[in-house]
Amino acid sequence: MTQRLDDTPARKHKPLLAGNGFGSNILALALVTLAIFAFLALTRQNFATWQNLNSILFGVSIDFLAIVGFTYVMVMREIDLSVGSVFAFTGTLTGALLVGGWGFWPAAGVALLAAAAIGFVNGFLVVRFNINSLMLTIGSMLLVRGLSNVLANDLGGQTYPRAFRSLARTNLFDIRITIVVMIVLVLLAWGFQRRAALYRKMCFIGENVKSATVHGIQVGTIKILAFVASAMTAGVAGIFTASRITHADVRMGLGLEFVMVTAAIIGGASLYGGRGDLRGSALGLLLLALVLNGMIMYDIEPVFQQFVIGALLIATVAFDTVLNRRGQ
Amino acid sequence: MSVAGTLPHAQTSSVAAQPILSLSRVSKSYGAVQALREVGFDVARGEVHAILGENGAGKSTTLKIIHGEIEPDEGEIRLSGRVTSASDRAEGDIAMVHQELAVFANMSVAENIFVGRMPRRGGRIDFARMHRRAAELLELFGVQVDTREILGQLTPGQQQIVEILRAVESDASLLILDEPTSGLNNREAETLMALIKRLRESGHTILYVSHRLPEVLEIADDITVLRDGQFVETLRNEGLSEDDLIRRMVGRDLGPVAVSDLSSVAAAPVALAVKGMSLSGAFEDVTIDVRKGEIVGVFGLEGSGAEPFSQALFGIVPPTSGSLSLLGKPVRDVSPAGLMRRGLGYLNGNRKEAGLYMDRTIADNVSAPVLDRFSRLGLVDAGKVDELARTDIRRFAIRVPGPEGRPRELSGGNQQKVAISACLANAPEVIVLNEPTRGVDVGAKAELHDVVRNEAAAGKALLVFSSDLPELLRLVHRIVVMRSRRVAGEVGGADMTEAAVMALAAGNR
Amino acid sequence: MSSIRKTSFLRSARLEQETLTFTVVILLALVLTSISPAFLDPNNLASLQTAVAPNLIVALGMMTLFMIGRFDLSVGAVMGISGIASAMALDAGMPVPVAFATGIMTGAAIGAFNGLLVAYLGINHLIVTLGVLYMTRGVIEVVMSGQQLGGFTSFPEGFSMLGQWGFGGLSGIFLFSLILCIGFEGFMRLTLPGRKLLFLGGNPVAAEAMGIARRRTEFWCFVLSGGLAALAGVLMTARVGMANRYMGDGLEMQIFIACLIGGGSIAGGKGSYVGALAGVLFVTLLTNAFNLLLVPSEWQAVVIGAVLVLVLVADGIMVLRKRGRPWRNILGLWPSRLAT
Amino acid sequence: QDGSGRTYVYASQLQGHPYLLDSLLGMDYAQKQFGVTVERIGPQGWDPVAGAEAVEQAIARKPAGIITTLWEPGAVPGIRRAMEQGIPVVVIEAVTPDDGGALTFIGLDNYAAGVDTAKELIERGGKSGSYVASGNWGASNTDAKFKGLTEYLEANSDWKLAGRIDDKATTSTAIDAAKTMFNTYPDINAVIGLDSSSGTGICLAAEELEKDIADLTVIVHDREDPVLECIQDGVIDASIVNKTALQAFMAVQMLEAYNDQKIGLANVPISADNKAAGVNPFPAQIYMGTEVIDGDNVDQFTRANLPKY
Ligand SMILES: Nc1ncnc2c1ncn2[C@@H]1O[C@H](COP(=O)(O)OP(=O)(O)OP(=O)(O)O)[C@@H](O)[C@H]1O
Ligand SMILES: Nc1ncnc2c1ncn2[C@@H]1O[C@H](COP(=O)(O)OP(=O)(O)OP(=O)(O)O)[C@@H](O)[C@H]1O
Ligand SMILES: [Mg+2]
Ligand SMILES: [Mg+2]
Repeated sequence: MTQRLDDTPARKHKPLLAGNGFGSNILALALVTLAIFAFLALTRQNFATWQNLNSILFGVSIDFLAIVGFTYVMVMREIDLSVGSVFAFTGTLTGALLVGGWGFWPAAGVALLAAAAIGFVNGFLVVRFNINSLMLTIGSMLLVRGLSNVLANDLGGQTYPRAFRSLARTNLFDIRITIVVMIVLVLLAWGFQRRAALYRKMCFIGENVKSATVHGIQVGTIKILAFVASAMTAGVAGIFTASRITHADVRMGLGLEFVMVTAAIIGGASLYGGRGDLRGSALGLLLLALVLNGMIMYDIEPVFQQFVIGALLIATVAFDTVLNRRGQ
Repeated sequence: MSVAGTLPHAQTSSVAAQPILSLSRVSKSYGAVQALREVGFDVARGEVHAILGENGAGKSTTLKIIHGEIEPDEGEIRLSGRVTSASDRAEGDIAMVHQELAVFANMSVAENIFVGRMPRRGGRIDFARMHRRAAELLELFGVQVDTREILGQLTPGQQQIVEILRAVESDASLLILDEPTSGLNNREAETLMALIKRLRESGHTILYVSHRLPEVLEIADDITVLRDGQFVETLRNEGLSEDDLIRRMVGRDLGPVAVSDLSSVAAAPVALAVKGMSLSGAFEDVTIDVRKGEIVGVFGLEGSGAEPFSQALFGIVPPTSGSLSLLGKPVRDVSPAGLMRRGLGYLNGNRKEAGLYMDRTIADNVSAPVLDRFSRLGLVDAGKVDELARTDIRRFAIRVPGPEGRPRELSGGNQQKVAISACLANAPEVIVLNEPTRGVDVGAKAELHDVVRNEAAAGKALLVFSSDLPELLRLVHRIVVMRSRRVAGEVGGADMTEAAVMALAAGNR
Repeated sequence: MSSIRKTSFLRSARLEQETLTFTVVILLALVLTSISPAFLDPNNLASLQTAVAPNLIVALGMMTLFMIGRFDLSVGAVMGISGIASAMALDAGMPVPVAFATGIMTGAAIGAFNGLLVAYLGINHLIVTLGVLYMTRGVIEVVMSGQQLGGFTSFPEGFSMLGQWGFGGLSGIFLFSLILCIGFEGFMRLTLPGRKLLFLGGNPVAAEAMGIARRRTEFWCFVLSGGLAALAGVLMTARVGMANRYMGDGLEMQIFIACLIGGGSIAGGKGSYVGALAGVLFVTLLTNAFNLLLVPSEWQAVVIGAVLVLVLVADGIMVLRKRGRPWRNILGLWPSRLAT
Repeated sequence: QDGSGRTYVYASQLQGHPYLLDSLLGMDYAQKQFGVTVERIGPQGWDPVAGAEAVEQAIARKPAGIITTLWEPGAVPGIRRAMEQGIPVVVIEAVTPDDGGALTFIGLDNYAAGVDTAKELIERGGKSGSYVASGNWGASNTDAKFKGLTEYLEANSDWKLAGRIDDKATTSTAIDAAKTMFNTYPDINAVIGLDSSSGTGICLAAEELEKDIADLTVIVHDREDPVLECIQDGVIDASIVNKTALQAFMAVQMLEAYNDQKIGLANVPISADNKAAGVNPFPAQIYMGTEVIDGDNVDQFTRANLPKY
């Protein structure tokens, strides 16, 4: 027996991108995305231009910022539906403070602290009173959206200072900084999900929170941190978006939470926890962006977009569920 | 109690002589484990028939087969002489109370008793009648609760009674009770005895499983003994003693086996000191010391507070008052993480509920508690994890292809071994074990016992919570017995007998 | 027998939170009556009725799903498309009853699709109903993109009456929705199939063991939810006299919140139809208060959100207490610290 | 300031929408001029149900008149009810085919606005070329403007529609859509923005792409602050705007004229007794027509330079 044990390979048939059973296998998703990319590239001569790809990536990179924390909240079998509102609130607050004559860093700092506070309250209430996070964050979603509208109203359509706009347009090695950040974060996530003890703990919590507890994993702390992270990353994205749209828009971030869920799920996260992969979420966002871009390139009736996204979502999950019965 | 006649009457058949139930050469195996091997015995109509056996002997399996929940691999089961299929029996005139609670905490007591069979008038439920009937049934046990109360509000014991009443109300002529008294306090247990007797009088047949030998001797007409999944014999309950039964159940005489005598540990320093610990509503003023190298058992029937105490001890629900010190140092932060850092190890009683990640590899499972120790700068050293998994698989002889195996694919016993490996991964100095061999077959059980003894020999302090009294008697130096939320007393050395412990646990029988 | 502690009706009927919400609703009503003369004005009351009616009808379906531990995010979209479907049927010259049935069928069919995927394929209900929400909205846009502003208009008198009848100060659809609500409450409390919903939500495994058909029940609950949303959609179309793409826009969240405030829980095994009524009334009255007192409406979301959070926290604490958690363990600053 | 002191209610959704800010400005001006009060109730954002409730509950306040909007028909029963009870209702900005019997509609003829857009395009961009239209497709005003635009261009020019993009009336969406548009149709000659967010989207998209679209003819609608800035920067050639402030002002003015016996709009001798004859003394529609904002006059339109009341 000992004999047999020692010559069993350390890890049998590990899927290429799967990491070590943590994260999730994004190979399939990567291939699908690649296929769509190839299809558009071959059929539309204006698609594979540096300009267009750059635009797509830039759009994705900002939403990506918001999905970072969100994904890891999902890994722990929780969900944060308040991201869209926090996104809008943080951005609008920053803008309002700037209009009020603040400097950028103080303004952004205060706004991000506010976001962190919201995240903390979400996490704390979920952990302490074990409230279902889906229900709770619907409440905070509403509450924060209200606050953000109050701000937007005060501003009444004023534009933010011109200096602020340059933020979103900042370049690093003549690429938009958010794109650079996204690439860096994806690489970090790769390592994080392969090696980090923290990520494994998150997966264990998502898989079976009681086991995690008896194994001495600090469930409460980690969950709260994740909610704070979720709010703050949404906040950062919100600040960039505010700098992009240059004035208070009441529709900012509306329905973002569901785009996030869709992307994260397509990216391999599960509402049943224990899975979730930032690389996958990024691919999920990219996939959605490619589809929309393609529909414009093909001049498809704009109103079809929603339908396609919905079908995509159900198809993905149905596929996943039927393949490896992760249902009830 | 003035309830004569409130009990349903089973239609007594013409051929009273013919056994109502007879099993012949019934076998059942779960993958590796032979749960039952060619078991056969008869159950006479209108009698109370007890089935005895150690944990894992195959009692529940037998009952589930009779109830028609699981198909036997071989053998035939006759009801009143007629050969039946599992589905026949499932449909048929048999009611069963399972070992594990299956209740609806969100519904009223009465509704829990009647579930699918609520009395109806026209389309609507006849609540008046339902509650009246439910009240009568509760009265049998003198359970002082309103039938309209939400079940979740009742004590586990009361909930168990409700489940028993569900079976009684179904008015089946064959009634199967699998360890119904495990959750009951003394008075309730006695009432159940009385009820069973009346059911027998009213022509019902009862199949009865319990680990409480006195009550078996009290009510059983016949007693069938199983051992390691095999039929030993069926005895007529006349002039039998508990020892007769135990000898047949265990197949060998039990002394405190292979236990190093107390004197060796008497001198050793106290590793775990619990003083006056209480959790309001769960247990009060518990004081226990465990010395290095000592194995202390904690025994208590359901509702005795033993289980909440073990959880509070590990901070799963932190205690409200009292003091706790590990290895001589007082501990203030009673949280699982905090206690583990100070060298406490904890095995949960129900591995499926907490202790395993069914879909993660063995390596992940055993490394979960020690991730921090295995990482530098927050990055896990995969090599160490793999190494740990391989050594554990060897050390505990876990039947599994390799570190990549997953608990879901393992047998219960091997799952249990994985859970224990995880518990010991952190090399704790003080170890709290809950039901260390639950649902484990005899072979694996012995292996696990050796593991425990070795830990003790290595100078660790162990506190073992188990509902399996024979196991405790074999395994530990002394037993602290809990009753009605308090420490009822302690037995050790020579006078550590099943009877003595039961006397404390169940209150003078 | 010695005396048994009676269980309060509210507890045994599990109406604690419902009562609380109703009390708040009544207080709110009293306050408004006393400080705003306009509150009791027939027009205001009429407005309240027509505001409550459709939401209540949809909430009945949502609450049914809550009871078995599910929910349906597609109700708003279903409401919209069903109204359009019946309008198109009328447009095609079909008689009113046929048009009416067409609308209901459309909704029920979408509900059946949800049910199929959730109950029989075991796909998570959030995903399914969210996806169906997107898809249905998409279909609506496609269907309507050809249409004039306001979509289909000028319906036969018979159809418009469906939504506009009433007598005295009472709106017909409001009365109808109330009767429906009471009917459902009776069904849930008095009949075996009704109770089975709560057994199922409370302990699915045990319920299945007791021979309650989980999948079938789930399926039909989704059909019901779709059908009721459709009913609300058709009635509203009849009332407004136009079918347009915006009907039911974002309704799902309002209903969801109303049901939570009214004592429902997505965990299942809990909730009641009078609770749905209480929740809908609360949200409607709150909107009304903002209009009557000229409070800037951007604060409305803040208030509703805060109320929802409070309700959830209170419920969470109650549950922990019932599990016998001591107070200091629930609210203490350092729950895991031993007091020395 | 010695006005009637009558109270009117502006009950509508989208109370917070920047596009309607000068509507509110016009109302403030009217309040001052006529010494009346205009109360505002209704939801901040897009919420048809709450909008409808606002109208119905406005009636309960027994105002001298109600001003509302009809982007969608939700409020129609409310309007009908108000008129039945003798509360005059004026619809501004947008109206549905069935207006519930409101006295009049004061606002923009979206079709005509589309035609004006086409004329502007031809005047500034010549008679031929290819263009892309951005809008909130599915929304009535976008659709009507688009109809006017295309039909006029069909009849009077060789402009070809290259494609359409959807900005969902959300700025960030508008930017991304416009960027895709620039990338998809690199060699178009003109861009038309029909929704109030389109202009911002198009202009900022160009900025983000660092694409010089000075040689492109960019005609947009409405006057969000960013749009005006972009006109100042010369990125956007012109914006076609509705006289939003005027429509709001006139709504109040008409209601005053109707209520005030000294002005007596109610009794203009159309018939012996308009009420008895069931004559509506108001004109059926009052169209604002459009104004063109371009580099020459943009400064007169910036919010900073507008008066406050
Ligand atoms: N579902 C199962 N899967 C695999 N093995 C099982 C299963 N149920 C029982 N076994 C095994 O069959 C054997 C008999 O189990 P059974 O539950 O009948 O014992 P028991 O006599 O009821 O024990 P206890 O006194 O603890 O209830 C045990 O070895 C157990 O591990
Ligand atoms: N779900 C499964 N998938 C694959 N193999 C399984 C599965 N369940 C059990 N097995 C195999 O069947 C064998 C018996 O497992 P089972 O759990 O039925 O026995 P058991 O009675 O629980 O064992 P034990 O007595 O150790 O508790 C195991 O060794 C395992 O390899
Ligand atoms: Mg058993
Ligand atoms: Mg087993």
